[in-house]
Amino acid sequence: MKFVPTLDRGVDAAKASALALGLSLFTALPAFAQDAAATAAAAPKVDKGDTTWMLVSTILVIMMTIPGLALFYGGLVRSKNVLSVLVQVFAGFSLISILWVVYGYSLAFTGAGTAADATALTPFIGTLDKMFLAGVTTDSVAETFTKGVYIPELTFVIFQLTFAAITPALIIGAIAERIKFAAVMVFLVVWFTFSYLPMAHMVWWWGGPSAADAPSGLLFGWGALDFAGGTVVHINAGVAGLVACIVLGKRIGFNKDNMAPHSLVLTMIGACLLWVGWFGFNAGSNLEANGLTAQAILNTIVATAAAALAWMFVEWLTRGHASMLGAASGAVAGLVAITPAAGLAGAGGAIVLGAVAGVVCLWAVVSIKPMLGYDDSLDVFGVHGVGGVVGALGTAIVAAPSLGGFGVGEYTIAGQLVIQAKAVLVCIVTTGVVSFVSLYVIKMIFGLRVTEQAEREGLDIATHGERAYN
Amino acid sequence: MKFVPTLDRGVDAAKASALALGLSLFTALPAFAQDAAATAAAAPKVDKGDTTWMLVSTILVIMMTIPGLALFYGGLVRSKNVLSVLVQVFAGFSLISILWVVYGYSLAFTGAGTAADATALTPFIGTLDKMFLAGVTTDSVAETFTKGVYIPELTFVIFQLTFAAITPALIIGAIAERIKFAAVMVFLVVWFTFSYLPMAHMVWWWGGPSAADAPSGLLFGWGALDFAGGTVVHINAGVAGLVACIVLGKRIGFNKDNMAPHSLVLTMIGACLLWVGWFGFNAGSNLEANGLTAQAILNTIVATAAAALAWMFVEWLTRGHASMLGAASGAVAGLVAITPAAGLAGAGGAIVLGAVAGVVCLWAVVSIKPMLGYDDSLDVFGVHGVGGVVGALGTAIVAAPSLGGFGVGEYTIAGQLVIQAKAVLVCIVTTGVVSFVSLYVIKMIFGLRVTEQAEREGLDIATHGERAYN
Amino acid sequence: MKFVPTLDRGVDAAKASALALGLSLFTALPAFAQDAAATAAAAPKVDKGDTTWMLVSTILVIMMTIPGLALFYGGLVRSKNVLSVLVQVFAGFSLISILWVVYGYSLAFTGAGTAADATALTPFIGTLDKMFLAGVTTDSVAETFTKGVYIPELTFVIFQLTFAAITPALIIGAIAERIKFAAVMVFLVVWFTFSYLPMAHMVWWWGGPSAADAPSGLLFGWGALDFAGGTVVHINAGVAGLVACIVLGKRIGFNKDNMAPHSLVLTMIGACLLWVGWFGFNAGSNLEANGLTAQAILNTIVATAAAALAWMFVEWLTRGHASMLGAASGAVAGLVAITPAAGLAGAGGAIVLGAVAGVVCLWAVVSIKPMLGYDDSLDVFGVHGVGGVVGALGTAIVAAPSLGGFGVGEYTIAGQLVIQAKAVLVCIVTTGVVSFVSLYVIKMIFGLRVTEQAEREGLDIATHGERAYN
Amino acid sequence: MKFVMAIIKPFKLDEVRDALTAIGVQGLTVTEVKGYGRQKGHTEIYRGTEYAVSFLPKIKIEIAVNTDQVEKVVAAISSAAKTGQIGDGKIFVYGIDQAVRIRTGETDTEAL
Amino acid sequence: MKFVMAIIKPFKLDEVRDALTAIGVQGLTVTEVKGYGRQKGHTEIYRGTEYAVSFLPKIKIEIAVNTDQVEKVVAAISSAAKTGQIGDGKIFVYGIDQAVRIRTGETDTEAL
Amino acid sequence: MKFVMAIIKPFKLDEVRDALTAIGVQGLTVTEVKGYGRQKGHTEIYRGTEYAVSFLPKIKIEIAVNTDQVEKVVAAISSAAKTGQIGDGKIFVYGIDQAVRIRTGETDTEAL
Ligand SMILES: Nc1ncnc2c1ncn2[C@@H]1O[C@H](COP(=O)(O)OP(=O)(O)O)[C@@H](O)[C@H]1O
Ligand SMILES: Nc1ncnc2c1ncn2[C@@H]1O[C@H](COP(=O)(O)OP(=O)(O)O)[C@@H](O)[C@H]1O
Ligand SMILES: Nc1ncnc2c1ncn2[C@@H]1O[C@H](COP(=O)(O)OP(=O)(O)O)[C@@H](O)[C@H]1O
Repeated sequence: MKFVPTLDRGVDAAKASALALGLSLFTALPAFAQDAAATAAAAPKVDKGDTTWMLVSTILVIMMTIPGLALFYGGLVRSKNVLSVLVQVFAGFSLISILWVVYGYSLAFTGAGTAADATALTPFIGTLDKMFLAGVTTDSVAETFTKGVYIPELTFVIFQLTFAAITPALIIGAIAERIKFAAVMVFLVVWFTFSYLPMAHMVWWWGGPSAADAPSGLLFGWGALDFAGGTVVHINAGVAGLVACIVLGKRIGFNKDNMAPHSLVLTMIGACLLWVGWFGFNAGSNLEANGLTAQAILNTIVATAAAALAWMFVEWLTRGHASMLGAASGAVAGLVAITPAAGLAGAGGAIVLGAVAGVVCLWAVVSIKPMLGYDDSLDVFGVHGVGGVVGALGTAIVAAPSLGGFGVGEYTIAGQLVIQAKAVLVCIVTTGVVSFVSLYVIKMIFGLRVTEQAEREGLDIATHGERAYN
Repeated sequence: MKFVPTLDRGVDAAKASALALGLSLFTALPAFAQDAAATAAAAPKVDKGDTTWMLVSTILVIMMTIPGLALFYGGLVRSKNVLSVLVQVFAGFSLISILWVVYGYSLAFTGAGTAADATALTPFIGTLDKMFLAGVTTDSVAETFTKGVYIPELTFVIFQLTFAAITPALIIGAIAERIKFAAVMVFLVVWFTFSYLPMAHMVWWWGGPSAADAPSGLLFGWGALDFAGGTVVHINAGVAGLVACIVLGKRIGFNKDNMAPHSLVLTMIGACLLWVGWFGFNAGSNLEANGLTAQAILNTIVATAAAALAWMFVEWLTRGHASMLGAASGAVAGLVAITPAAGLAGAGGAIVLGAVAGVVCLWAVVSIKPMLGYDDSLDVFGVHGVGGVVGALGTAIVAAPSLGGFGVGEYTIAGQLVIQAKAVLVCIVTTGVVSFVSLYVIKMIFGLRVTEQAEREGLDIATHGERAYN
Repeated sequence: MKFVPTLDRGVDAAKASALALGLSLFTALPAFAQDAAATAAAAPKVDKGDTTWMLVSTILVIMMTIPGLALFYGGLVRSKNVLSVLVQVFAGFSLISILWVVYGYSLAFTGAGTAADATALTPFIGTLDKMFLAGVTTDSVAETFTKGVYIPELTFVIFQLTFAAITPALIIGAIAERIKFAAVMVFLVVWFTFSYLPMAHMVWWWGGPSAADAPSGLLFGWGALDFAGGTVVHINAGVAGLVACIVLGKRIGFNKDNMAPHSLVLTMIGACLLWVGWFGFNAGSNLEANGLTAQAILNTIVATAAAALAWMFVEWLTRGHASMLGAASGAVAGLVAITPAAGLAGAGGAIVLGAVAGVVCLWAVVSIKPMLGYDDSLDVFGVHGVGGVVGALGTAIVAAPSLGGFGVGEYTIAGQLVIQAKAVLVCIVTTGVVSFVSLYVIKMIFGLRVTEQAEREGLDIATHGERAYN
Repeated sequence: MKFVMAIIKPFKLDEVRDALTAIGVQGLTVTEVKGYGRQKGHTEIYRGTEYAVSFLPKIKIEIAVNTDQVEKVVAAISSAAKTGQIGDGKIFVYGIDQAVRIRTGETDTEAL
Repeated sequence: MKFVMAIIKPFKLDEVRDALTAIGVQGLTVTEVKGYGRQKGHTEIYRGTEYAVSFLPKIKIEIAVNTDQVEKVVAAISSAAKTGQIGDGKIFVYGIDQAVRIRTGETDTEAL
Repeated sequence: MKFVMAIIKPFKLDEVRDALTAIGVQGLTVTEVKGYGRQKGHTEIYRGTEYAVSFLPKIKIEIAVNTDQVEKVVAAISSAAKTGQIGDGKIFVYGIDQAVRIRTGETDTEAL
């Protein structure tokens, strides 16, 4: 099972030709001609239905971030800080989008085309060959998971842009209500560069079905399964959130003042838009529109539904109330957990995986967090980190063909579990180290926290000079 | 004019083969081979453009429910009850989604393939053959209304899932601000099973254009026209709402306390998202992406616009104000009325139908309800029930080819009107009886209403332990 | 480079045949037969992927208007006026949608098929031939920018409907919090008829790639570039807003009372939905789903991101705060500016254009407006008018192939700049004159402003009889 | 002249106002307040965190009346606002030196 | 020392505050309240239901002042808050026994 | 009986309430208010427009107490609400003639 499209090799071919050109001018033309002939022979088939689906998926993931994620988080903070959260998500999304075009796409999704060209870095990170999308034209194509089925490379660029842009934004929830605006912006950029891009490369970069034996990212080579980003996105961001909230320290008044969410209605809107947008996230990751895409949507419905109901049910059992925030939190936990398994599980497996994630994340948030005493403002670690691990490991189980999953080859649950666990570990170490080091450096240079008075007054007035509600 | 895709007969064929296998092992293999050959010969054509459209439509209907419907309703209640409404819609959506996979799809969309196999129940309800989506794979296909045009069956499963999930949620508006959470959940499940599934089967189940003579649902067989669910969804839910609010009784303080909507802004967001999502609902019901799909969208724009303007205009004439809530209510009335006619009316017919629905629903809500004195908290009956009837009957008129409609065959308005009226009647009786009986049983076992103190304090705190705004 | 699809000539052919029929009955049948044969020979190729993309784009632009624009504006006014803004946008959208079907589409997108048939009016406005969509069936097709690639004409009708409906609604922001409801409705209708329709015709109407030498709209003929509506939509509405707010006069208490936005959270939701919906607006304008569509989306992401960041950055430099409202305003400025260039710029050009628009609009809103002292309540002119001009002129630069753009033919920046400037001028004069004259007439007949007491009390209660929040 | 200030349950406001207009009170001012007293609040839980909310929503009514009317007013409020359950609220009375109607400049009794 | 409490129309707040600072008042406290009086409210209609809203938004200003300043303060408020139309509001004056500035512990006149 | 009215910083409310219950106060009423005083407000900027916001959020606490408790109550509030920084607020004390508990009809001291 392979997860990333082969990208148009035309660029490399052209480069090779250019080199040849340098050596012997008279052989250059025929070389080009042959190249063209070969291309014509295997003219890549682009179906506009697939193209449209990728455009739609891209738009859905953007809506999931702004306003989705922004509102989900914004509703959970106190009214004096809501704008600060909205602006952090909005500006973070904007900043990373531009960096994606500048160097992000290139570092994540390029690499050696053949084993001979590979370097020691090839499994870990890409090259700068496609900086500023060099060589990516409106005609470039990228292969999907189906041999011979291509989509315009630019649809892949924008779809992946949205993943790159939402992931750092997820971390914001852990450090809300106290971090300096400049500090969070710098942190997002550094973390994106040194944790997100390598993880994306390691998990998703490969040569595509038509070049399946070419080099690929480290974890991809191990055979780690991550359909839509359980490790790359959720564990990655969740652990970064944990590290960040510990380095940053607790909010003033933590466990003393009433820090109840200022608007659960906003949180609810956010949760719904996350769910809606997540269909693009999970089903768009199939890169084409077919029966499996529908399966991914179905899984993303039922796993989420099961997680929301499970969270509510346990809440009701243990505390006598089934809450709206519980339903929303459960839903997000379910979405996180089904992400790596979206196109790999059957509906039954999805329901079970969702329900388990709902209960485990509830326990992480309600029992573990207070026990350990860190102040993860909006439970980024408890939901994305823990839910991500549940999903990554659970994928090994629900992908089993014997359980209705879509895992291929000589699939054994135990064998896959080991691979998944290793992948999780690599992710935790990468993001943990990068987050810790970069936050310490930023702390030394800029400082991380606003002043006590600013924190009391609220970041909206103190940092952004405005109030949410008048 | 036929309305439901033929579902992949491969399952039945396989079953037949399996039986053959039991009788004579040596004939089994050839049987399979023949089957495969037949399949290859008439390989069903799936266009990825259609697939993408169905995926998008599915997502739109989900957005229409959460957050759309949830916000529309949530804004209309008092602030102490907003979360209760949100959580009822959210949990209801989740619950029914899972039940759809478990038995809903099977009971609604299976049945005898030939007249010989049909039983007395065949016109009324499906079988349990596809429980847990047994036999539905990523390769299964379902025929659209165009002979030989197929979509992946899973896209049909998820699209119909969203219809099944929103319909019970509509009822919540009638009983808001006083019902017990457990009671409403149980009621939704029972009503879904005994009213929604039979209605969906009766109206929409058939063999598809390639098997148009095979058995079909009762009302479908009569020739009842319901493009996107006027009876199945709106009359069905609207009448259930009426029965439920009568059985439940009035809210404390009804007609005495100020029960003004706590946030018309939320209601407005909800109304807009209902409209936006409804395009998936109405135009997705065409099951493919062609000129008629665009017509359905156009109708869904202009009928709704006309209804909103008509409501505002009459309000202004009779009370001197054209209100935002009037605009939103009119829009929903128009959406309800155009639903059964979405792909059957021309733009002119749609405008007229919408305007009529706007005025009639205004009258139902403003004059009839106070006269009869029931407390339908958010006017589910006045808008969905009454609007649904206007639409169902109006469809007979606007579908007439002589009036620019798309009705086919030897179409007579009078003849069609009789069929439509009969269909409406069947729906009213089914949902009326099911609602009444099930609510009484639930009342006896669990009780239906929260305590007086909980109702005064608000369900958010009393039932869910949280407050919307802090 | 050509920008509007050739519309199905079948209607005209049929008309011609009908005329022939009148003259000599016996030639009529062969004429039809020939027609049919010709059609069969060059059977227009409709790809369902394109169709789906156009349906999706249509829906996105609707979501961009309601609730997007409505919320963006609604959050910026005081809480006593929020419903009035929402209802103006909602009712305006509804009204124009219906008028689009009645005469709008016909006036904008019909015209002489050959130079011989053209009249003096042909470059300025269409005919009434397609009133009530006469002759537009579910089978009619319209050519995209690619020769031989068609979409159902009805998808073009509904896509363009959404442009027609959002543009007048944009003006509402300039005159919010004081205009009479009836006056604004009448103004929108008049302005739509006499400014929007001619501009749309002049800029976008042509014969399509298969009839590129046939007559076209005035500015289209000049070679003006406007990919998705920089002149037709933004300059058009922005200048109308400026004129309207000057004719109307300032709000009571302007520059004295605190008129801070009542909910920047609503504004933020609105800004995000504008962004999301704008993908349909800009990338839908490509009329098909291919690599260039993805490019348009990419440009719409990065230009907007750059503008938001630029606005925030300059705010921070000059006033010490980077605000949420600044981010949102910058984003809208970027969206406006990239609109005419969406499918013409490379990503680099888009980033630069966006950043420039962010800074220039900031300056227009923060420095120019107070200097000139007009009361453009929500900065329609400063953002849409000024941003539109930046975009229209900037398009000449970023479309240059030498700068990575997609301009074609013998492209010179200077030459194109002159054409763009002329187009801007035509637009400013048209909308300026139409707005000024129509507002004066309306003022004399109905009056424009609510009473002082109504303005103080708020339009929600005074005009619409309801309050947003209870 | 006296000021009568009453803290009552929110859903009793309309009844109290009706009772007061019935005995001729022509004006009053109302404020949304939160009360802390013998009536117990509730607990709210947001994910892992519990907040004991001890302040309950109440309505404060302030009425300036002539001294000879105080008794009637207090009686009217008492009976209209009473449910007999804990948390019904309190009435406080204190003196005012002066009252002015801004619109007319009338003072004291004429100002009420 | 006296307490001056004024109920005024919301849009007059800034003018009143300016008038008060002009005569040397250095502090005051403001509350959003709803008033019931001779000024008629309005009717709101939500679908079929009408609500007669008799309470109108008002602003309550409270100012502790030295007794000798009362007259000036009342006059300042009266003239700044007056529109001459019904609903302009009232001013009430009553005595305080004691005032404390929390920050410093200063009392009475020094505390204001 | 006396009324003690305190204007404090919002985030001090819980501490003040705890200090008061510690000395036996069983009931109080709280209002969200805005204060104007020596403590400077802030400036808000919305696009081109700046608003100087001179009113700051404060909490008003009202407590009816027996006269002999006033001193204790004032002291408790003073020390719990103090941060030493400008804007800590004020305490005012004035007399009440009468108090009634609506639920029981008890008056004066028993009503508190
Ligand atoms: N000493 C007091 N001073 C001011 N307000 C008080 C006092 N005691 C009670 N209140 C107010 O009266 C309300 C009702 O008091 P509570 O003790 O709960 O019930 P009851 O009045 O029935 O004894 C409280 O919520 C509070 O607002
Ligand atoms: N007796 C009263 N006690 C307390 N507040 C009052 C009283 N009478 C009026 N008010 C307040 O003064 C406001 C203005 O009173 P109203 O009778 O409407 O107009 P006017 O002051 O011009 O006669 C009311 O809305 C109310 O808040
Ligand atoms: N004369 C006054 N009358 C009523 N309230 C006052 C008065 N002076 C101050 N206040 C209230 O006390 C609060 C704090 O006052 P301020 O002058 O800012 O600080 P401090 O109390 O430390 O001197 C103000 O915000 C206001 O609510």
